[in-house]
Amino acid sequence: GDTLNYRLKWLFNTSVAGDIIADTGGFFKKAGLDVSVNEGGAGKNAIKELELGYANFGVASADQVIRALEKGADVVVLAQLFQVNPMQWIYRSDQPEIRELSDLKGRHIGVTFGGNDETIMNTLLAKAGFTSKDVRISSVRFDFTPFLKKEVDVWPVYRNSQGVILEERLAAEGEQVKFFNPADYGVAFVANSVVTSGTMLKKHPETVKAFMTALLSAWEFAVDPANEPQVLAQIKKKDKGTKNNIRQKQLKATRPLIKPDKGTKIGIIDVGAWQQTERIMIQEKQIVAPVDVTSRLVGPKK
Amino acid sequence: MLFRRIYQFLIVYCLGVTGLLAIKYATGLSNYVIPDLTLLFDTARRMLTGYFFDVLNTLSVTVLGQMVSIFMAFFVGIIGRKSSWLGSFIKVMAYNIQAYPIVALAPIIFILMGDGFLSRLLIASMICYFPLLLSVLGIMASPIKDIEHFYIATGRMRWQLEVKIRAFENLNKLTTVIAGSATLAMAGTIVAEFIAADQGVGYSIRIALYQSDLARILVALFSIGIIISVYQGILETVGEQIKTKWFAPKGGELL
Amino acid sequence: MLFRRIYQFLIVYCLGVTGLLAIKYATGLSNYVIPDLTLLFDTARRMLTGYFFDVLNTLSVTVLGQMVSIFMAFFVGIIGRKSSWLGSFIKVMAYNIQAYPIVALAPIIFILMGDGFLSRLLIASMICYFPLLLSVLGIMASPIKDIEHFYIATGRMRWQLEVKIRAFENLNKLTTVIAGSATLAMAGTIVAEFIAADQGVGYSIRIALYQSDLARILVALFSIGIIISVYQGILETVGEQIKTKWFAPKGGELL
Amino acid sequence: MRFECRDLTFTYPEADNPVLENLTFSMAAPGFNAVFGPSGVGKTSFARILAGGNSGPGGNALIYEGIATILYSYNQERLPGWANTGRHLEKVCPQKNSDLKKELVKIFKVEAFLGSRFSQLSMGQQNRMNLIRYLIQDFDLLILDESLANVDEALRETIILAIKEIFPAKLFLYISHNLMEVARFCKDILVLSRPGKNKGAVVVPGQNYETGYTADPQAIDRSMLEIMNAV
Amino acid sequence: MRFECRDLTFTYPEADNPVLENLTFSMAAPGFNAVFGPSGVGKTSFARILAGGNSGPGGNALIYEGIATILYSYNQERLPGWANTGRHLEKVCPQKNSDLKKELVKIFKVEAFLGSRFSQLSMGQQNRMNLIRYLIQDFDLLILDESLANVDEALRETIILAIKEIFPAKLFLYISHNLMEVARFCKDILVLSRPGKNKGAVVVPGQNYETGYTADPQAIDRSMLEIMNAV
Ligand SMILES: Nc1ncnc2c1ncn2[C@@H]1O[C@H](COP(=O)(O)OP(=O)(O)OP(=O)(O)O)[C@@H](O)[C@H]1O
Ligand SMILES: Nc1ncnc2c1ncn2[C@@H]1O[C@H](COP(=O)(O)OP(=O)(O)OP(=O)(O)O)[C@@H](O)[C@H]1O
Ligand SMILES: Cc1ncc(C[n+]2csc(CCO)c2C)c(N)n1
Ligand SMILES: [Mg+2]
Ligand SMILES: [Mg+2]
Repeated sequence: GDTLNYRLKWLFNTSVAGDIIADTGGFFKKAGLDVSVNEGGAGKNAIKELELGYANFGVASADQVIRALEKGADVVVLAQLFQVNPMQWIYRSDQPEIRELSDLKGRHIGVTFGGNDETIMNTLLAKAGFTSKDVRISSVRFDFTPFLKKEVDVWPVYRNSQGVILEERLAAEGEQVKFFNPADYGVAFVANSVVTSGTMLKKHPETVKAFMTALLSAWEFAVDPANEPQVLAQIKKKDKGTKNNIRQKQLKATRPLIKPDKGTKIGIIDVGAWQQTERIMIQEKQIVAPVDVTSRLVGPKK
Repeated sequence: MLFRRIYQFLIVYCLGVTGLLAIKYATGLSNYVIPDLTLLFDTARRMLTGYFFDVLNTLSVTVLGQMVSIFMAFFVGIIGRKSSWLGSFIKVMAYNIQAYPIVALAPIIFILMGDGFLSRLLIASMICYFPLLLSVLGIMASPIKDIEHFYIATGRMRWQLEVKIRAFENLNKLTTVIAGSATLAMAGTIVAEFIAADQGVGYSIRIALYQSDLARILVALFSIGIIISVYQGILETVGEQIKTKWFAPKGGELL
Repeated sequence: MLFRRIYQFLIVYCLGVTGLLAIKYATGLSNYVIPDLTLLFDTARRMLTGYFFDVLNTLSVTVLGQMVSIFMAFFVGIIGRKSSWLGSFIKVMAYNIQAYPIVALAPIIFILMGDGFLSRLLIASMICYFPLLLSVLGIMASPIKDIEHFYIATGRMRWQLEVKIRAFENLNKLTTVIAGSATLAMAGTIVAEFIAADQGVGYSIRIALYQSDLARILVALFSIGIIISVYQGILETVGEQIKTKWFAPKGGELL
Repeated sequence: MRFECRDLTFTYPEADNPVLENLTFSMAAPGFNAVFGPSGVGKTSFARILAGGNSGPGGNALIYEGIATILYSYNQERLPGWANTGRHLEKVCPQKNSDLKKELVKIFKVEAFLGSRFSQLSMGQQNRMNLIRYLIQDFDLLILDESLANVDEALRETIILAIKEIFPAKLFLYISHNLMEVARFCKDILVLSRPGKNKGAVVVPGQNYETGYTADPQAIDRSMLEIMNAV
Repeated sequence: MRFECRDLTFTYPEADNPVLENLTFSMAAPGFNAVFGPSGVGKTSFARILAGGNSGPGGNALIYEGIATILYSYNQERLPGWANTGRHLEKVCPQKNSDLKKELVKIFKVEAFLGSRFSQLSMGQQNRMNLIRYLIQDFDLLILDESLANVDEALRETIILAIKEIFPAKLFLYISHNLMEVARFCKDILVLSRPGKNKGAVVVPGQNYETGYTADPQAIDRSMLEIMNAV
């Protein structure tokens, strides 16, 4: 039949291991599906592509989904890939450790203005009762030179991709790092999820089901430590630039984000976290009115 | 002139928005992909003033960046006009640096200069200077024999004079390019802000893009368009005055 | 000519790298901020071949994009050369579209047109055409009375002839600008790839940039520089031949 | 066919004084007539105002009777450089005038460099090539503003006589600094003198010699004297 | 002071035949000499080769004795447009020649338009303005390639006589199509005729009249005849 387009949120790298395996490992093919798995990136937006018909499935972060719903987009959430948001902050070990939110006081923190890390950090600061005078916030871009040059102390990263790269790169110069995870302080802002359009779900429920089954079993395969050599070999084909040892460590860091413990079913939707995410976005004035995101969560829920 | 520029811009802008709306309603897209007029006006009401000042902020860098560009273009153009080894070397250097997309050079610039005002200025100038350079090179490399002969023959030719003669004879072309380069400097500044700074309209666009908010981008483009039209209109008026007053051209040509 | 371009590029490149290394050792920056030579060579060994083919991929779009740009620039330049309302309108349109930084327009383009070859080509052309346009406009708007008078007086003047006369009299300037615009088209293509495509060296740079891997960026810049030098050397050689053969210029001037 | 000028005044935008002031005269056409006067008196200005017709700066001060098409040629014109001069000549030659073109090419002695680009010609060659392309057009009045200034005298005489012979029904206004030539070959000579001198414009008859003429030195001298007195 | 030319041959790169072939003559300097010949014979080419000196295309075929500085002026030169002609004249006038400049400005009748831009001048005015700036330079040989072609005859005579009077120690090469003028005012006239005719170059003596001369019509006629025979 027709090729199904699956638009990822980010570039091919280890943090999309399951998506790569679903394709190259033949999971889609076995399910009788012809799927083209397409790389994402800063200029890509899966939800818009769903509407324009360029994509049938996609990966989007929760804040994207909520924003799209506010503007009337017809999007539904099929699965929540990350149980733990990989959006964390890195800092050098020679700096005072951040044990509680009050330890953020006086730090020079990077945030991507307009990005979800801004929303998350603002929530954390509000929780700690800080005003903008208590910390120094700097605008962050895609490259982490200011962190490397020690101009900014606490830097936002995706724990399992840039987090690993930075950790390695600093280790090569004899520096150790720590990570600051918002989830440890009660902020569970949902990250990447698999989405499709409501129309797709209504018109082709079988296809959607087959797709999700194949995709999630590919993810199961990808995060199973027993399959590590095979999985790494598949990723390498798509992500040539990264060194082998980095890729291995990235995979290791990805597993607990996708499958925090043995019992967790991959893709399970954490409704409470979604509700919190919507609340946070209202509080932070990212949206004006509630969008009732729970009604759009159609996949298996916790 | 100025007035004409502005309403012509409004026509262009309205054409663009109408085109987008046509696509929206023809294919039934939601406000998330293409905003409707209500959303657009609402966004404009909320953001326009802010964006307006952002553009003015950008414009301040633009004006300086354009001056730096003009200076650099003339500098390189004048040195590079000769077909000597040095001339050709300077040209290769200027061309090569240009061939590197600024997005690739930006990290190096940030490493060297931080991400403050200077980086913005440098990137804006680098984007703007090259097109100027091409024109200046073309003009500076074409001798005007019937004027230059006397000065060469009597040993009076200096590079300043040569440059002056060729610039003057091509004043029309130069003013066209310089006035036109205003938009290049503006675009350059916005690109710089987009990749680096935390001020200016380029930065605002970056945020809007992060959130895939087309309405805000359209409002930002509107403020950019209005202000660039005014700026360019002023430049052109000044250019005309310089041409007619200062250089007192062939007034009242009968042919 | 070609050979000279290449070794001049090598000098420029080495100067750049030496400068970076000087800063590295002067301020004691670690390898992760500025790579040392070992890391640079190691990266080159791993990536150079791949980047080389990426640049060739980019070049294929560049060449096409340049042609489209030249066509667009002449099209708009010829229509916009008149100071009539339409001419001025077309000019405002061309200028305004230019003033919008492509980084702001690109996402709209990529969303509406998909992320294939066409988007890349369109963006590359949009970046490259404007500087060309400025030159073409300047040239096309300057009458050459001593040649044009006869054709106007005898009612023979057509726009094609007018364009031909002005282009021919400014052949030097035009070839300079067209050859120079090669690097603009290249930069434009890379920016397009950087923003959204999934092929070409711009895409590779984006990946390197997301990992702040300066060594890879430097290697990519090296491949870009070599190939653009060759491409431009070829363009210039062809340009020279066109000028000397086809147009049989004022051979053997005594003054 | 007649040409008249009534109270023509013209001042350049930035000038203090008019170049032409209350210029009034009339001239019968056809014929090979001249405009004569010292350097800077306003011959070129006058000629270009004429060429502008009633819609130009001359406006209603110019009265043309039976003169519809006016062409103005001058000695600094150039032909485009992309083809040789022969090709350009062909291109601008109306079908019906191709024999005329051939004839003129011979008389003007330009055959040898039809294959050259315009920029490769000597000044006199450029003058001739330019004039030929005007002569093969349709016109009622052709102004030659020093159009032959850089051609040698012998050839200039040949050319003038040929023009008079071939185009007996057309009006020419020949601008030249060669007094003798003007006195010999022109019919009516409009002599301009500086405004302010308030002499106005005088039309002096020339000897109007045709091919095969026998020169009458005294008559020529008389004409020359009359012209010089009018300046 | 002497000037000689031995076997000068020159062919334009793309041409089939040489413009100058085995040109051999010598000329005593100083004096107001001329180069004469029909249009296209090679006067301009010859003049420009001379101006190139021994390092130009003429090379060793040119022998200059006591002639160090050669200037070449022609009638299509322009002055830059950013200042009025008076300012330009001042700018290029060596300190010591400022009186000379004033004198020439008067004789050339250019006072009235020192305040105008070059492009606003009539052709003859442009010719004069251009020539003045050459005359106030230091030179041994000045070539005037139709430099006065667009000036009226009366003024041209005044100018030539003044030049002869003011610069008795310099060599001039005057190129003009006015046979009478050349015969009257020039000392030695190099007459060029087409190569191939194999006549070579002939130097004919002219009447070399000075200020206050009384014309001898028969002598002039004789010179003119001699020149025409040499062509
Ligand atoms: N564009 C202009 N602006 C102002 N004055 C001008 C302009 N063009 C010409 N003049 C002046 O008008 C006068 C007449 O000029 P014009 O060219 O008509 O003279 P002319 O009779 O053709 O002289 P010539 O024989 O030297 O060519 C001159 O004094 C000249 O300086
Ligand atoms: N650049 C050139 N290339 C080829 N041939 C040329 C070039 N310049 C001049 N010629 C030819 O050389 C010959 C002599 O030209 P030149 O200009 O020296 O003549 P001239 O004696 O000055 O004539 P005129 O009196 O018409 O100015 C002409 O036949 C001309 O066509
Ligand atoms: C898995 C994953 N890795 C990287 C990015 C890219 N990214 C988006 S924002 C940002 C900087 C911190 O906000 C970075 C690097 C992503 N989107 N998803
Ligand atoms: Mg005149
Ligand atoms: Mg000549």
